Amino acid sequence: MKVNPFRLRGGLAPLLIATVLLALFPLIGVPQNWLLYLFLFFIYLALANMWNWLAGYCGLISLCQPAFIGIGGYTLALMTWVGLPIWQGLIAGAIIAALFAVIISIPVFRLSGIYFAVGTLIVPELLRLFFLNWRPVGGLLYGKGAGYAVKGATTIPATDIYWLTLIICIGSVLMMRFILRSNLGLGLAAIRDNASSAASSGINVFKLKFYSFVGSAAITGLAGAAFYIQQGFIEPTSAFNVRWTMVLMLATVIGGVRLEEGPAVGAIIVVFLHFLLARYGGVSLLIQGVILVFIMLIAPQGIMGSVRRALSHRTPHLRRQPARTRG
Amino acid sequence: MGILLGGLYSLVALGLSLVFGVMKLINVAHGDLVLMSTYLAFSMMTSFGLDPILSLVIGMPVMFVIGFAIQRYLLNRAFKISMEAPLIIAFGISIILQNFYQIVWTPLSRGLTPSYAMLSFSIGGLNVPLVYGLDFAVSLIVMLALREFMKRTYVGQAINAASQDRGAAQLMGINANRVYAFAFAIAMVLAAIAGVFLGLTFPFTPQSGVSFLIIAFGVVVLGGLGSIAGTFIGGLVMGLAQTLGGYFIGTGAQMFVAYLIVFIVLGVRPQGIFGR
Amino acid sequence: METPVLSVAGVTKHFGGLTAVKNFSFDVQPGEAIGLMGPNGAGKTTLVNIIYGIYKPDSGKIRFRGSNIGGLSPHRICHLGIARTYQIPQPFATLTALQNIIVAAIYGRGLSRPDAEKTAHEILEQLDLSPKKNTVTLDMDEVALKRLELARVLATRPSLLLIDEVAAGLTEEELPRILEILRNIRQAGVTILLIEHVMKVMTEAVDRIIVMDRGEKIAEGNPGDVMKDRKVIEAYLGEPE
Amino acid sequence: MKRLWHKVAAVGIILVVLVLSLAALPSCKSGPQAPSEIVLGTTMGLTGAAAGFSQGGAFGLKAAVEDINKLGGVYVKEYDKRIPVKLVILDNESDPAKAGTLAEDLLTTQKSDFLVSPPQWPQMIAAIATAAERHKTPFVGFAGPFEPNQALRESAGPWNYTWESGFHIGAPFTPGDFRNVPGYTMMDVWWGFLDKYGGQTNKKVGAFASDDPDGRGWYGAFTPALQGKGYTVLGADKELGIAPLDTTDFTPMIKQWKDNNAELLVGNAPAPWFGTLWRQAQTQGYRPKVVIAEKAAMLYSDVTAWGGDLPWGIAALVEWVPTIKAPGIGDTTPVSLDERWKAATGLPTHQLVGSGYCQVQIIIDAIEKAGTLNKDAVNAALAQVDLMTIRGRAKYDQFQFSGFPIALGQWFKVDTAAKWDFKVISSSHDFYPATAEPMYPMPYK
Repeated sequence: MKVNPFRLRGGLAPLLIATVLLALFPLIGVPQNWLLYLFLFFIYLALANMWNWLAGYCGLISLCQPAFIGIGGYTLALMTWVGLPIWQGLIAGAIIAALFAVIISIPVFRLSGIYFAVGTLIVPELLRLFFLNWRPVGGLLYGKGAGYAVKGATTIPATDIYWLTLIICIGSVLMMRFILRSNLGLGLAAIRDNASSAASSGINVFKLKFYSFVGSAAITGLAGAAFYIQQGFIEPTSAFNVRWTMVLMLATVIGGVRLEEGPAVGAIIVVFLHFLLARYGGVSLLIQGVILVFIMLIAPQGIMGSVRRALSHRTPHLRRQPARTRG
Repeated sequence: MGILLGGLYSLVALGLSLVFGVMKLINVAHGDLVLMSTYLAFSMMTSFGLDPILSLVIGMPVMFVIGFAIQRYLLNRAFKISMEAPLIIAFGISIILQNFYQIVWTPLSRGLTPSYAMLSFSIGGLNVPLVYGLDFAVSLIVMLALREFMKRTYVGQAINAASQDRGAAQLMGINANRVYAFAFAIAMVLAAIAGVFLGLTFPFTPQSGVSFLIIAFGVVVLGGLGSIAGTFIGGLVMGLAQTLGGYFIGTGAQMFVAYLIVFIVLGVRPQGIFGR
Repeated sequence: METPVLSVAGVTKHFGGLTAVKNFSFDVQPGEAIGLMGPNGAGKTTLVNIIYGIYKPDSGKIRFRGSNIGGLSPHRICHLGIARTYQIPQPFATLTALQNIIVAAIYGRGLSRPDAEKTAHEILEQLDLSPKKNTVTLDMDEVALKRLELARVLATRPSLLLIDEVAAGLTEEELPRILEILRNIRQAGVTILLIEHVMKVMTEAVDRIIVMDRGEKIAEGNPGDVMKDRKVIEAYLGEPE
Repeated sequence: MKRLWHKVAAVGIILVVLVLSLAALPSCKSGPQAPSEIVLGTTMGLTGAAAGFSQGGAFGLKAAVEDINKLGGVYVKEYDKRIPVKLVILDNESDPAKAGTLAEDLLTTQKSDFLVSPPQWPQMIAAIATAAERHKTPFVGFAGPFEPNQALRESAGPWNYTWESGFHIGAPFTPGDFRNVPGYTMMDVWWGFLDKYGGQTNKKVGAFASDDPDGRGWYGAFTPALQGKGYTVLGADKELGIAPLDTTDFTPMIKQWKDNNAELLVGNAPAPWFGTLWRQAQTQGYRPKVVIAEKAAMLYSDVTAWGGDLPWGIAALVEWVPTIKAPGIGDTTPVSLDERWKAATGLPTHQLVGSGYCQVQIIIDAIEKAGTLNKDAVNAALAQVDLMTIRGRAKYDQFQFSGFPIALGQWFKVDTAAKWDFKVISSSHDFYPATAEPMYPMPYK
């Protein structure tokens, strides 16, 4: 039930309507703060979708997503420093993040299951330390721990950033839809359910996971770069920070891991907490932590998982998780 | 110097390694739990003037109970849900603890500073801080004690059996859930010791848990997951890499060199240098 | 003489101090059906796992149609035309029966989605699983899962099929049907290596039986002769362990 | 059919939650733009690593807003009435990645008329400045040292709406500026001390800095200046002494300083960073005669956290002390402001209270000068500000930067419960009198 690739064969219409509506928001005088919330929602949703792809559908608990975000952001910032336009920086961010994923896949794909998680956790830290010691352009006052400004970021209107992130976000949603309904999705579902059986059915387990890892890295890098256009400034410690992982996990787990609509619901709640809790400094992250633990224990399938269960008459397979096999 | 510091690192990593070995859980809250002991010692030092090392008499049992409770009431339930649930819950605990420390002890940087924390002795012209020596000695003692414990006591053997194969252990009549809880509690006692000596060696803030965790990860990956001797040697390699990196490339590159080694080892020998 | 479909030559595998398979050799000719039997723990499943690339043999060679397949990964072996079933069915638990087979048809045989769906329906029909095609496999019973296992591997269109127990747990009435299915598979030109405990299936479905005990081959021949072999009887009755 | 129903339900729920969550945020109480209040917005790390730093600045901002509201608010000519001020502070948890979106939130949801900021990290200033520029809203912030912030402004700019204040590390002011006298650059303040005692040392310097904009700005400006004055900075070409923020082991650099007998130890780094360094230096037996630890030794809560006698004799810039002779809003004086801080928190003087307070004084002055709440008019008026604040005279130069007066202080051991007191030991300003004789050499037990 979790992945049922033949489900929802049509149903593009609601998504299309929502997209058009969202795209029109800046033009019809929606309050500016809506655009801000939606901007963050788009970024988080794109990031969470990509994590859901790996953790939910491939069984790869990747803790190195901040690495791709940071690389996307840094590529963008450095491209503006050598005088290239922002859109090129965005694309380069995605490409370099994907290339980096290819490189690190050599060691991390030798690890499986929980070892994979350990291996990937070290990657952002390694990059953080690298960027703390690296100054490719600029003088003494730039680079390394001082970070880089995204040149020209202040001249880009908020509405342009909004549309950009909308495109990235919808792109990630469509991508997930496409993947889940394609042979790739079917293959991933098979691997997730039973890796050895999948291999003996002719599935190249490594190849499918590898494609997913690299693809997810590219979109994550793109979303990261887009985030830093709005931010205007990047430095290593916040770019390669475990807080990003927290956001992705929270969004995916609250909404429902392994569910297509899960990250969307989760991302709404995370954005809501982000702004609401800023007024209650000190307890904000505490509350997020409690929510995470609580949801995981009470409703491990997340909000949408529970909703689906309530709607579905065919409950048994929703309650029972399949036994996961070690890849 | 690096070797002495490495002793401390392996002490921090030991609890993580034990938990991993027994229940195949990466306890991402480990660093924050270590920090709990540091803050307990800090409070006892500032409120009652109790020496940090002596405060372990209280700290160790407290941490034992906390560890038992976390395993019993949170993680045990999580293990039944799915593979990733315990990981995510540990992540949540980590966030909760960090912010809890911040509220209780404020975000300022603190240090455990009894008079001996400033002393040093010299070996061959090198001034070695006394606490570095203590770190190493204590980690060696703890390591040996843990080994004996695992070999000689019933609980130790049960933990060992459960870590080899849960199914087999259950056939032998071992209640795995209980064993898990004990293992976690013992890991927390190790964390308690590590926390106090970390506090004596470095200053700490509510966020320090994350860096402790990452160091511990590096050590565990280097030494091989779940092996006591491996953890010890992994710690030494880590400490040495850090110090040598510092001397040859510059202070900024210290940890980078250490993690790069971790990552390379991971790529070449995923089971760690000394793993099976 | 034709090149054997499968040729196992001097394969040995140790696990720690234990020798699971010891200097084991046999050939399987095209179109043949061979039975592999032996008491529990004799090393039958290990041998299948070695053939299928899950374990690497310590020594010895495995050839498929004359070329060495030792060290290939399972999906490559599948693409060469060897399929296997598991003793305990290993379906894709969250997918439906139909999807289980489609996966194998797409990835194992390289079919397009519509062709795969068509093939899947045919195979389900063939194995009497059509009524359950939209059931999620997590909700299926053991007997149906056994058949689904067979259905899935057939979707990869193997030329050699390794079957690890298909009849266990079936009632007396259900046996003839499974024998018929096996016969149909053979008639389609598939070579079969069958591991089985149910004697009726062994004697009726295979041409030749190889008996294995503690990693070694102790007898080989046609079903009737092997059953009378003294060593075989001893292996089964002599030491219950 | 049931599946389609699932889909519809799922999309429906997403949309409903989306709309509800947007509606629930307090933004939507948007009414007519009656200037019933002037909203000043800021985001800072009230929790997390920057919290100790922000605490004082936030108090200063709040105190100034209380003071102006006690007078009925800011007089705005356009409406011919006093309009009260509301201060909104959003906590970014010391996470620069959060600062950007929260700064946007200040302008969109909170409807801030103007942005302010107490002293905080350059990354946070950059985040607020970026939002200010996008929304063409004046931003009055305390940036700390001029050089790294100017570098940031040059690369990230244009920041036409950002007005920063602080002090210069070494860069000269423009000719004719009233600040072209002693007591306005960090170097100058240091020379006042070093010229007196430096000659008694071997002039060998161990220089340290954290690897962040502040630290790099300092290192880049100071090491050449020190060398120009005949000092030897050990390993300056190899950037010896610069280390990342989370460094735990400083022994390589300490060993070099000790082996080469550097009698002066000077630098710029956050408190925990320097606390670790200094503690390791003590266990290594490195005992320089002069220690100046900029930024690290600024706050009482920071230096006490080092423990032991470690703060004793360490010198740093005086940003603000209650002994300064300068005006607050209404009848507030530096001393009364300091008393309020002590009463509210139970802590000794926090130097950044004044730096926070003066930001509100500046924006009020600009609003009154402009006579309107129009953002561009106020932005133009900011260029005209020339005001005596509680932190000294505020006047922006062509870089939109206002350098404030500074002096040098040192940590003294005292018999009060607080144990440590920061006293002014060297000053060129008559309104900033020295209150103690310098300790030289460094006292050690």
